[in-house]
Amino acid sequence: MNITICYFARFREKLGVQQENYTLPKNSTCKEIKSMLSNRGGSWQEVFSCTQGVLVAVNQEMATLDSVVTDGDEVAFFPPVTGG
Amino acid sequence: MNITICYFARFREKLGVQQENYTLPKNSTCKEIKSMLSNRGGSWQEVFSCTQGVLVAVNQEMATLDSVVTDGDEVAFFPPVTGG
Amino acid sequence: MKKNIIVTKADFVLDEEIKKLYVDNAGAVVSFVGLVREQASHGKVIAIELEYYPAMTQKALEGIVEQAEQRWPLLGVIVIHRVGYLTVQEQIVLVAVASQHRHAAFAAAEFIMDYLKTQAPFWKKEYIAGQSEGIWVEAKDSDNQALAKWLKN
Amino acid sequence: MKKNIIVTKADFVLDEEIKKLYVDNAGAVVSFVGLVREQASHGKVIAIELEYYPAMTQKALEGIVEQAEQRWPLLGVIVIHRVGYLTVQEQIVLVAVASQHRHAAFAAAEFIMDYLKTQAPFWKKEYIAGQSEGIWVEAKDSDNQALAKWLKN
Repeated sequence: MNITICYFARFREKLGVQQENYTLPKNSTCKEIKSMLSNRGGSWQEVFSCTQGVLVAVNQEMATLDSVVTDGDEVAFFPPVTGG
Repeated sequence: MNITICYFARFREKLGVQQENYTLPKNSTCKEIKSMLSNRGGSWQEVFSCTQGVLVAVNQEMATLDSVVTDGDEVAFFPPVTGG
Repeated sequence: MKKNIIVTKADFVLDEEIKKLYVDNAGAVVSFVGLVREQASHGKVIAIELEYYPAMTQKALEGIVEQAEQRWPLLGVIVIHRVGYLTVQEQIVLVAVASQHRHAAFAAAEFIMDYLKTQAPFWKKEYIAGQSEGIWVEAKDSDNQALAKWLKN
Repeated sequence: MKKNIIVTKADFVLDEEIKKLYVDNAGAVVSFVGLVREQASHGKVIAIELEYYPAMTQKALEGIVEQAEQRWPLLGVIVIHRVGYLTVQEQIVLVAVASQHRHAAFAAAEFIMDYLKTQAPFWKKEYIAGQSEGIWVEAKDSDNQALAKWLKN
């Protein structure tokens, strides 16, 4: 299946990517996506091998690493928010 | 000794007096003044015979009925405040 | 600390007041505006009249603000309380507090309002539609309860 | 309920926004303004840049306001959060809440700010005097603690 992945703030800058299309097996969890991204090595590993401080949203709603992703979803990874 | 007594809001309206000069024995307490005012009868008794809802200030500072008054003081009686 | 405590008949412009608190290190400005409400338990309010004790009211407000300063690290406080005759939806009171961080600003603004409501000598009379005489507003138990929460801490 | 939730580059004028909340029964209007502070742990801030997640941020703010509406009897809420490049002392965010009585207005405004700080997708980068690169601001534990107090009730 195909999803869109977005990166924000420090992650976007470090990875040099804002958004990408991504193909992955059905019923993947956000945790599995995170792990696949980490396996790209380099700055990807730096960002995604962390066990803390990686937030995820699925279709513009806050999600958890256990959330299951379906075809066409928009998954976003970002650091803890600091607005206000 | 001589003091000034001020009345505010509902008390002022009911008593028809805003301020008066008052002569009384030395070392009187606010409680004693209240009792003397109540003894005037009529609306004075209505206002000052109440055991609750009569606040007192001495020289523009919140006081209690036990506060002792000295010559030249300004004593004010008023109902609970309702500003804001 | 910037401090501005005023009892006045005149209205205030929120922006003008608040901007006095935009000092270098202020990160949070909390303001409270109290308005004349239309609805009262005994009818529709047309206007209110606020009486005060000139010699004491200013002192009382200053004392309340000093207590707030002792409790929280504040950068500025503005208190403007109007008196006299005010119609529905008019502004009655402004309490604005600046601090580095929001918690202190929220807490101090609420503290000042809770103390003002129970300790500052103001009395409100309501003029109700269809009634020729004004009615003195009764003090509310909820205001004393609001005060009590600060005495515990 | 009057509701106005906006993410924008444009500045706001407090009076104009607040007056939208002066509805008949509003007795209390509490507003919070967040400002760009000069002082940071690592130097003097010149400006900040705010990034956001357009598709999600608006939804997140609306969700936060709905939660506040469920908790307190509110008459109106305004949330304006700016994005982009902002210099020292500029206004970043406005949260304004109207209610009949002050407690609900104070509580809801603080609730919305505490949730916004930890749940709404905004990220702040600080530009420090003498440094060419901006620095991403780290999330604060105190913000998570502020959130936790609402989860208990």
